[in-house]
This record gives sequence, structure tokens and C-alpha cells, in this order.
Amino acid sequence: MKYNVDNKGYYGDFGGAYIPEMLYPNISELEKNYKKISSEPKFINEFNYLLKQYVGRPTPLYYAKRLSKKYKTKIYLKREDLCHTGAHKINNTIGQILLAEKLGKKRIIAETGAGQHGVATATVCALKGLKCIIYMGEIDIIRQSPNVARMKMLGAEVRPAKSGSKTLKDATNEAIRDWINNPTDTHYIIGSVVGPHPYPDMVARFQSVISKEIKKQLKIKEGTPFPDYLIACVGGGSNAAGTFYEYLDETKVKIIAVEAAGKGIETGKSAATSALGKEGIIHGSRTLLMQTEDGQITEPYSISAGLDYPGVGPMHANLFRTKRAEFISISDDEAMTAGLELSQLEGIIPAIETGHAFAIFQQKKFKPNDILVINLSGRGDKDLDTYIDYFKL
Amino acid sequence: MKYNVDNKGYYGDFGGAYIPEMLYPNISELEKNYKKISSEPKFINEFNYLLKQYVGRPTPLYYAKRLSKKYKTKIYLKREDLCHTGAHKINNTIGQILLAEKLGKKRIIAETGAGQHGVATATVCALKGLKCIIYMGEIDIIRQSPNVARMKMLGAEVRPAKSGSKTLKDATNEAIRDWINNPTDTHYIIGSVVGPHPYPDMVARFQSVISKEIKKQLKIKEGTPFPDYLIACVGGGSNAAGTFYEYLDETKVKIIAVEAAGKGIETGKSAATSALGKEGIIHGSRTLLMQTEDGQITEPYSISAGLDYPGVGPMHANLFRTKRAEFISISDDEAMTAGLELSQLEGIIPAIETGHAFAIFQQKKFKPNDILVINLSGRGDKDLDTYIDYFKL
Amino acid sequence: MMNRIDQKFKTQDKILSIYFSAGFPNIDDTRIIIKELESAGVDMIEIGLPFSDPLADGPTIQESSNIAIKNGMSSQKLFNQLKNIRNETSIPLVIMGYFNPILQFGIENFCKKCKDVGIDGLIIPDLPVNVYNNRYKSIFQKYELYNMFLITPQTSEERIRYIDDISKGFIYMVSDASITGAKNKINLNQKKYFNRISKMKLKTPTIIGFGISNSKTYNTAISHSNGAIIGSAFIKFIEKNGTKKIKEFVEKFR
Amino acid sequence: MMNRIDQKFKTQDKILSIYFSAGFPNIDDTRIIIKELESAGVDMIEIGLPFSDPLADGPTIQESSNIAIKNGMSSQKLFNQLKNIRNETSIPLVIMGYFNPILQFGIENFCKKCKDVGIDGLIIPDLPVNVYNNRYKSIFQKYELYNMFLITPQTSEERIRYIDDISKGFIYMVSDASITGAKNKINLNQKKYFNRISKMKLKTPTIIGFGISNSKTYNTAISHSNGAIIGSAFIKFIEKNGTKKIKEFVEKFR
Ligand SMILES: Cc1ncc(COP(=O)(O)O)c(C=O)c1O
Ligand SMILES: Cc1ncc(COP(=O)(O)O)c(C=O)c1O
Repeated sequence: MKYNVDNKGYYGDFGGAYIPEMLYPNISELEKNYKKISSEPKFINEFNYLLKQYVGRPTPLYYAKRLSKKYKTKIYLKREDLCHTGAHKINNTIGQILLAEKLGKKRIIAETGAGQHGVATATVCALKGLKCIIYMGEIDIIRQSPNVARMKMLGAEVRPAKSGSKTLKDATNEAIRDWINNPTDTHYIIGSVVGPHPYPDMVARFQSVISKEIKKQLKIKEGTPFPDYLIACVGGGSNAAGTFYEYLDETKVKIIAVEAAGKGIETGKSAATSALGKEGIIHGSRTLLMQTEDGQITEPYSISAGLDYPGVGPMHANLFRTKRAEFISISDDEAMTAGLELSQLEGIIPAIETGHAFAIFQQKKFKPNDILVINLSGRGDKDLDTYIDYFKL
Repeated sequence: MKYNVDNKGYYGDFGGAYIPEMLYPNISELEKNYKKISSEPKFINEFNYLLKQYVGRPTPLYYAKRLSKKYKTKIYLKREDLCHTGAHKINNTIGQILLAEKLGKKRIIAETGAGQHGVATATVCALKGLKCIIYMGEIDIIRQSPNVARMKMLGAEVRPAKSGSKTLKDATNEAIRDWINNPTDTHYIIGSVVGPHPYPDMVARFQSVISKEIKKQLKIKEGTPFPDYLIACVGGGSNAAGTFYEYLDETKVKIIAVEAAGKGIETGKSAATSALGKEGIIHGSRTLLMQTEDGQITEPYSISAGLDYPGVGPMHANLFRTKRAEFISISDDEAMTAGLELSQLEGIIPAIETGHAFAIFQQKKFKPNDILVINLSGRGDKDLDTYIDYFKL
Repeated sequence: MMNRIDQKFKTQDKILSIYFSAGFPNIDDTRIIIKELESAGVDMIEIGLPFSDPLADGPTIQESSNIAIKNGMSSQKLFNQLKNIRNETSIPLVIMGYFNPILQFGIENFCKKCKDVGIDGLIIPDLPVNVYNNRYKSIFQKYELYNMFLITPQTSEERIRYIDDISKGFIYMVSDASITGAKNKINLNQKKYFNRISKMKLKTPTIIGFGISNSKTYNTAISHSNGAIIGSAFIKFIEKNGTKKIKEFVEKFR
Repeated sequence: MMNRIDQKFKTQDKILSIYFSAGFPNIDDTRIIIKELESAGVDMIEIGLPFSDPLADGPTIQESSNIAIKNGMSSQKLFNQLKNIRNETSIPLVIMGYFNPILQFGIENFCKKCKDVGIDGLIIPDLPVNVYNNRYKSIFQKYELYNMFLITPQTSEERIRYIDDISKGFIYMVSDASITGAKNKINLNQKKYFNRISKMKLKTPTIIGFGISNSKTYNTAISHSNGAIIGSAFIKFIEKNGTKKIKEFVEKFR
């Protein structure tokens, strides 16, 4: 596949594993094993079993009647919000926990922004009886407090990341430091298609179930597996990677990746990596990231904790550079408005991350016959306080 | 069916429609139409379509490995927590909103305790673009605040019920009063198998999808559609009714209904209707209810807003009186402990209502070969504050 | 002996009936209120048996019921209070109460006690016509108690005819699609409804209740029916003024 | 001319190397610290180029990096400060920094500037051996810069041999599975690891770093290797005492 990872771990210019030597044994253990283990029938069976019986897959591809009517086009929602724990994140944690088990790991660490990945990780750790430690930025601990409570209920320890912007980037730093300190018994479950190879590819593979299902479901509903547009929000890019995966090389399917503009691209309070980023290294991966001229990583800003990240996964950096995908920046205000609209038109309260994808209609028009698939990456239960404050409900 | 409703609207001694004349036109309109409309192919198709594509049905019947191991028996969980909005309640609201649409109603009212039914009602109203007003006890508004936020996001108006114990019973009174005041344009979506005939039967029918699915799923997993035990918590009794429905007359399947003992049956702070109740009339139905010698309805107590109701549906009153079901009372403490245990053993945080069903293991032993199906009626997102406070997490 | 209700309607064209919650404001006000009402010239009295969850009542009656229950009111208590009431008054007395407390007391027992103390009829808003007919009618008849039914603007003509047919005493015309509570006005739709019923020429007398609060609404009501019932407005009055000035209240309607 | 690092290892058995974050505590302390360290008798200096997200560093170095960045430190600034440093000192100077700032500066440009000011080598923790080999080695060689690699207790024997093979200057032995940060003790497992490496008789000198904080840990380290690097402990010291008493700090290790 042209737009997928090559056998060196790169997507075009992007990717690779820019890691300190301390992580070399872990990363190379993974690199050597992830494809082999995850293609064993036993693994596939258990993965599929859990996705079906535990996560509740397949998630519906739901035709959004009232939204379609309003925007005069055909809109399907891929309902990842219906996954156990409320977002696509669990597809990946199920895969990785099985891998960790096979690798004999006893202790799991993860970073989290919105807390969805933290909850998804704590969940699979409870399921498998493994010790679980979640790093989360201090600011995110406050703005996503329901998810902090969930992690604790699930028996995980939540450790605050107090450095930098105290958000996702810093939580990731802390998780990596933990891994360096605990190289033998610990598996680090990264929550998006970021980090050193093989993480981006591994996470994308586990998330690819999303586009596999879309293909089948759309075929039944529209007679073709190919929509005109695929639309997903991009923080690190895992829900987008899952949505695009099977369509990467089907160039007749247009791909739109939606980033968080925060208070606006020009305001210095933004997380729109494609618009503001340059090539560089973040968290072990060569990709696009927001940085100063000197190469210091910029502190991003978005109202949505899950998009508040100064980089994107290397797959997306490549989709941007090669123009395979169109990148669109959505402001806090646009995302919030879209979240409220989806709630009141379709009875589905999206995560604020997801709200960004639905704000596409504020910037782009579609034709009546266009078939759109928007990934409804997660539900908004974690964001209720933010919504209520914002709209003074 | 012996244990199901008769053609006069009674379950044995219980049921009927003890309503003020002001409600007669509404109730008789419903009574005349509910079976007819809900058995039209168009209705069935749309109901099934929405359950599948919007709600995410069928919900899995998940074999709880670690829980089974701990309690040395075979435990299946019916995953209603995976339904859109997080509980079984939406099965019923989907059915009723379609009915309301067919009856030409423009305004929807509902009562809610835990807020799950309120959210499920607000959701289907958003989906159909209908005005929605939810009555909720003042105390429940506080202890289930996430659900209040969700209802507001969905465009519903939440009206506090300030009388009596300020919980579910009082919210139901207020909703009935609203209906009396708005007899023509309004449909009242009752959230459980309570209220005047035809509500108990109508709600049970819409919820019966739960046991229909269990039958099919268990057949595939265990070679028989018949478990040894069906277990569900009972507030009004809708999740239990849905779980038991297809098995009511299969007496080889033992039925256990779990009630909220609150601080203990003897403490005066309880909601264990079967243990404490006597035959009487509540909310238009002849059933078991907690009351004083003089026939004043007692203010119930449970830590769980959805079980904090002084009555049970007439179906359950009859199952109790005829001994078809075994009724078990679970205290606040037992329910909370069971909720935490399920979270940490299976990675599923249940609603506190649901936690009561899982506390069965604190009171009852099962044999290694017993097949148990427990209805996991809802997820615990709405209860996080209560859990965190209780366990000082 | 003819039922006092029938007697009243026979001898009088327009009836002023007052509702109060037994046990409110004070537990022992029942007899006082009845006597005051009678001496003020009221024609009929509805004694409210308080219930914790009065579905058809607005805030005023709900609140008075709660206080009455807290004061210790109950079916037994009420019967004790009414024990020798017929030595003192011959005004028609109707008990209005929800079904559950009556059920707990025992229907037959309740009816018997009613007869013993001289109650003329019952209004049980949540005991529907058909349930009454099928299950309880014979008991009521045995104790020579009338059971009065309600009709509302939504009640179909057919059902009104049916209710008229089986009714004794009077038909309680709920003035509006509403729960109880004092209102200031009777609107055009209500008048149309009153006229519609009026034209049906029912055999049973009709009394209009719910929302009758002042002489204006009262006069409109009685101009379309055989009488009117005042509830919430009276309860508010005695809440404020106690039982001493009941005459003042009643005079406004005469 | 022989690389100053090689020269140092040739002439001296055990090497004391000190790490500091350039721009900390004050932006213009760089030259002062270098001169103070040299005159205190230190053998080699690692100049930390601060980075916003130093993955392999503990709180002390993270904090000093943040302050340095706030003070205005950058690659260009550092090169400006080091412009005539070779007029003043001949101590081996190594820049230790993360890859992204170097990449932004331009690898070739960075290497050229290093050569211009007289830097002897680089330690880039997040530039892995194979990436260096495949993409950047020729540039480093062109500017006669050594690139030093790390090994850890988890590094396999095979990989150590490989690293030894391609290494110049020294191998940076990370003392433990850990990020940087002062520790009080070297434990038995660490000693076993030091012995294991020692027995491998590598061609490249080894220096032990991470967690060396006092004379005890220092002495243990140098008894198993060719030297030790002190970082966090030194940063804590100058944070507290400023740049005036650097001699005091260094004396403790001699
Ligand atoms: C619901 C939801 N959508 C999207 C994201 C962004 O992550 P990614 O870009 O990896 O999908 C998050 C992150 O937490 C999320 O919770
Ligand atoms: C998750 C859950 N389970 C159970 C109940 C109790 O209701 P019922 O007995 O009607 O199922 C509720 C009520 O809100 C609920 O939210």
C-alpha cells in the first residue's frame, strides 16, 4: 500500500524510531513481535472475540437523517461512541493488552489526554488482572475529571504530569520516562498512532477494524464500499487512521482530517499541527509538530483534551504532505457548536474531540449525492461540565 | 402465557388502571392502539432499525471469565450498558416515541430517577424533533447531575419535583399532573413497567428484546436457550421484565429479582418493596407498595436513584406473590462493593442500580455448572461521584 | 330516607359546595369547619381525606394534605371526629379521597363507617368507573353510599352518557384540563364546554369544580350547572385566616 | 590533531566529567561554568543544550532546561557564547542535546558550528545508532565530530559489541535502568552490570553516568570504568550556591 507504512517503519519522510538507547530493547522486542503475534490465529480469535463480546463491535454505521437533511447531503456516522468505555480507543488497548500478555508483561503504563485512552487501558488491565498506571496532565485531570474517577474505579493509579503545558504531551513524556525506569516487566500502551515505530503502525492496525466495518456496512447500505468522503478528527490520529486505513490507496475516496484550531490558528492558542507544524521529532517519531524556530516543542492549546497535542502521527504527516488528505482546522467555538447541534438533531452527545469533525459543515459544502462517513469517535459524557459551562445550560 | 398480562390488564391480582377520569381519554387511546400500532410491519421495521442502527443492538451476552472464576459458576452478562445512552431504558423510549409519533403527539413528558430514562427520553425526542420535558426529584437532580447535564445538552427541559421525598415517586406524580394539564398534544413516556395499564405491558414488550436476544445468544454459546438463573435488579422493574419476559412461563428457569434494601430492611431507610410492601395503588396501578397502615405511601430510600421507588410493577408483584421469582434485598453497602468488584474484575463500571444485581453473590451460592444470566442494565458513568465519595478513591 | 344529596338538589337550584382537607390547619378543625360552613350557608361539604400522593391535586391541596397527615389525620381518625356529626348538622357530607387509603382501611369497612357517621357519598378520583362498577358498586349500595364520578372537557359524549346513566347524586364536572388549584378566570373554551354539557340535558345534576376561586368564576360556573365546588381558594383562606372568619369567605359567593 | 577526548583518555586513567545545562541558572553562565570547572580540575565537560521535552531526564535537569529556555538559550545562542572558548580552555567539550533542536538548526550547520567553536563530540540520546549510521555519520565525520552512544543494563552483549565497534571517544554507560537524577547508592545489580561490561574488555573507553551524586557513587563508578559523569547533583549545587563555589563541589570527588 502506497500510503501505509514501509518496512523500515516510515510513511514517506515520516515515522521511524527516534528513541533513547534505554528504550531500544523494548521497542525492538515489539518491532520483532507485533506482526507475528498479532497474526497468529489464537491472537486474532481472541482479539475478535473481545471486540465482539466485550467491546460490542461491530459498531453501527448510522444514517443521520436529520443532520443529512439540514446539510443537504448523505451523512453516515460510524458509531465508535457505542464502544465499551465510550470511544474508539479501546480497539487499540484490547489489541495491545493481548500483545503485552503474550510478551509476559505484568505492568501496564499509558498516557492519556481526554482520559478515554486511560479508561480504555485501565479497563483492559482490569479485564486481565494487570497492574495499571496512567499518566495524565494536571490540567487534563481537572477538565476530564469523570474519566479520572473511572480509572480509579477500575483500579488504576492516575499520576499527574506536572511539567510543560501539563497536558497530553507531558503525560506522554512521563510515561516514556516510566518505561525507561521499568524496562523489563512493563508494557507501554500508547493511545494513538504516535510514538516510535512500530507504535503508529500497530495502533493503526488495531484501529483498522473501523474501516473494515465501514466497507462492509456501506456496501450493504449504498451498494458500494466507497464513500465520497471520510471525515475524522485528528489528535494523534488513531481514530482517523482507523477510519482511513482500508481506503488509504483508494484515491477516489476523499479524506478529510480535522484538527483543533483552538482559539484560532493565528492566536498562539492552537493545536492545528498541519497548519502550524514543521517536520521534527516528537515522542520518538519523525513527523509534523508545532515548535519554535529553535526546535523547542510548543505548548498547544485546545478546549478538547484529546486534541491538545502538538504533533500528529507520521501517517497523517505523510497524508498531509502528499496531499492525500485535506486538513481542516476547527476552532473551539465551531466544535462546541457542532457538538450541541449533533446532540439536538440526532440525540447523540459527542466528545468535544469528535465535535471537531462535525464542525466540517461550518467550513465546507457537500453535494446532495455525496456520501459522507464521519467517525463519531467518542461520546461526550466526559465533557459535560465543559459543555454546560460553555453554553451556560 | 400464565405469568404475563391478561386481557384486562392484570397480572393475577395486580395491575389495572386506577386513574383519575382526566386521564381516561389518554389511557384509553393508548390501550386501544398500542398493540395494533406496535404490531404493524412499518412500526416493527422502524423499531428494529433504530434498535440496531441507533441503539447498537443486539447487545452482547458476555461470558464474565474472572467473575465466574471467583464465584465458581458460569456467569453471563447481558450488556445493556452498551446501549446508546448507557442503559436498557432506551429500548422502551424508542418504542414509545414511535407510538407517540403515530398518535400525532407533539410534546413528550417523562419522569426520571437515575436520569437514565430522562436521558433516553430526551435522546429520542432530539432524534424526532419533539419537545421534551423531564420531571426529576430535587434530590436526584443533585445525585445524578451528569444525567441532568446530558438532558440539557439534548435540548430537554428538566423540571425539579419538590414534593415528598423529592425522588422518583414525586417526579412521577408531577409528570402525571402535567399530563392531566396537557391531555391532547402530550404523550407521557413512563420509564418502567409501572403505572396504569397498558404501560406495564407496553414497556415490558419493548424491553422484551433483551430476553429475545438472550435466548438466541445463549443457545449459540451453551447449546440451550435456557439458563439456570436469570438475575436482574428491580426498581420499577423494566430491565427485569425485559430479562424475564420470554422465560416467564419456562419454570425450569429460576428467576431472581434484586431489590434495594437501602440501609437495611429494618432501618426505615429502604426501598425493598417485596419485603416491606403491601397491596395497594400507586401511580395508577394495583401492586405492592411501601405504605403506612393508613395507606399513605412511604418515602423510600436507596443510595441508587433508579431503585429509590416505593412500588414495583404489577408483573413483579405477581411474580413475587406466586413465588415464580425469588426476591432478594441488597443493601447500599453490598451494592457498592459489588459495583467496585465488577469494575476491577471485568473492567465494567456498572450503574449502582445494576450493582445490586451483582451483589447476589454476597447472599447466594451457585453450583459450578449453573448458568447465570445477569442483566447488566446500565453503566456507572452517572454514579462516579457517589462511588468516589463512598470508597474515598 | 332520601339521600341528603338528592334532597339538596331537589330543594335548591344552585349549590355552593366547599372542599377542605380534614386535619388542616389543625387536626381537630374538622367539626369546627363543618359547622362554620353550614352556618355560613354552604349547601354541601366535601371532606378531603388526605393522601401522600394526590395525583390530581395542585400545590395548595398537596400542601394541606401533607400538613394534615403530619397532624395525624387518617381514615380512622376522621371517622372518630365525625362520630356524632349527624346530631349537629344535616348538610350533605361527601368524603373525597384517593383510593389507596380507603383500600388499606378495607372498602367494606370504610363504607360501613361512612354510613355509621352519616356520610352521603364519596368522590374517589382514582377509582375508575369500570372498576367501581365491576368490583365495588354492590358494597356502596349495601351501605347506601353514593359514588360520584368526574367528567372533563376531554370526556367523550358517549362516556358522559354512560356516566350519567350510572350516576347518583351529582356529576363532578372538572372545569378544565387541569389539576386542582385556584384560578382567576374561566375562558372561552371552558364556557363552550359548559354549554356543551348543559345542552346534553343530563339526568344527573352537575357541579363544576377545579379552579373556582372568586364570585366571578363561581357565578359563571353556576350559570352553566347546578352548582360549584370551591377547594384551593378556601384552603388558602383558612390557612391565612384560620377557621374564625369562614363566614366572610362564604359571603363573597352569595 | 587528535580529538581532545581521545587525548584525555590516553593521558588519564579515570575521568571526571560534569554535565550542566547551558543557560542555567543565568543565560550568560556558560563560559563562567566551563572555566570554573576546568580550573577546579574537571577532565571533561558536557554542555547540555536545553530541550523542552527531555525524555530521558529526571526533574532536576528538566527544570534547569526549562529555566534555560526561558532565559533565552538556543543552539545559536550557545554557539555565540562558545565562539572563542578555545582561546581559553583545552578541556574536551561535548554537547549533549536532544535531536529536534539540532534538526531544526540543520544537522550540517550544527556540526559545522561545533567544529568552528571547538566542540569535540555530541551525545544525542534520541538519535539511535542505526539512524545515525545510515543518515548522519558522514556529516559528523566531515566535521571531525565524535558522536557518543549510550548503553544500559538492558543492552544485549551483541549490541554492545556492535556499538563498541562503531564508537569513537567513549561509550556512555547509563548506570541503571533509569532517567537522569541524583541517587545515593549504587546497588548490587548495578555493580554486576559494571563488572559484566568491564569483563567485555571493550576497545572504547566507558564512562558511567546517571545517578552519580557523591564521592561514594563516584568512586564505585570509576572503579568499574574509565570515568563518571555527574549531572543532576551538579545542577542542584549551582542552583543553591551559584557559580562561585564550583571548586568546593568538585573537590569532594577528588
Ligand atoms: C473521542 C476521542 N476522539 C478523538 C481523540 C483523539 O485521539 P486520536 O486522534 O488518536 O483519535 C480522542 C483522544 O482522547 C478521543 O477521546
Ligand atoms: C441502569 C439502571 N438499572 C435499573 C434501573 C431501575 O429501573 P427498572 O427497574 O425499571 O429497570 C434504572 C433506573 O433508572 C437504571 O438506570
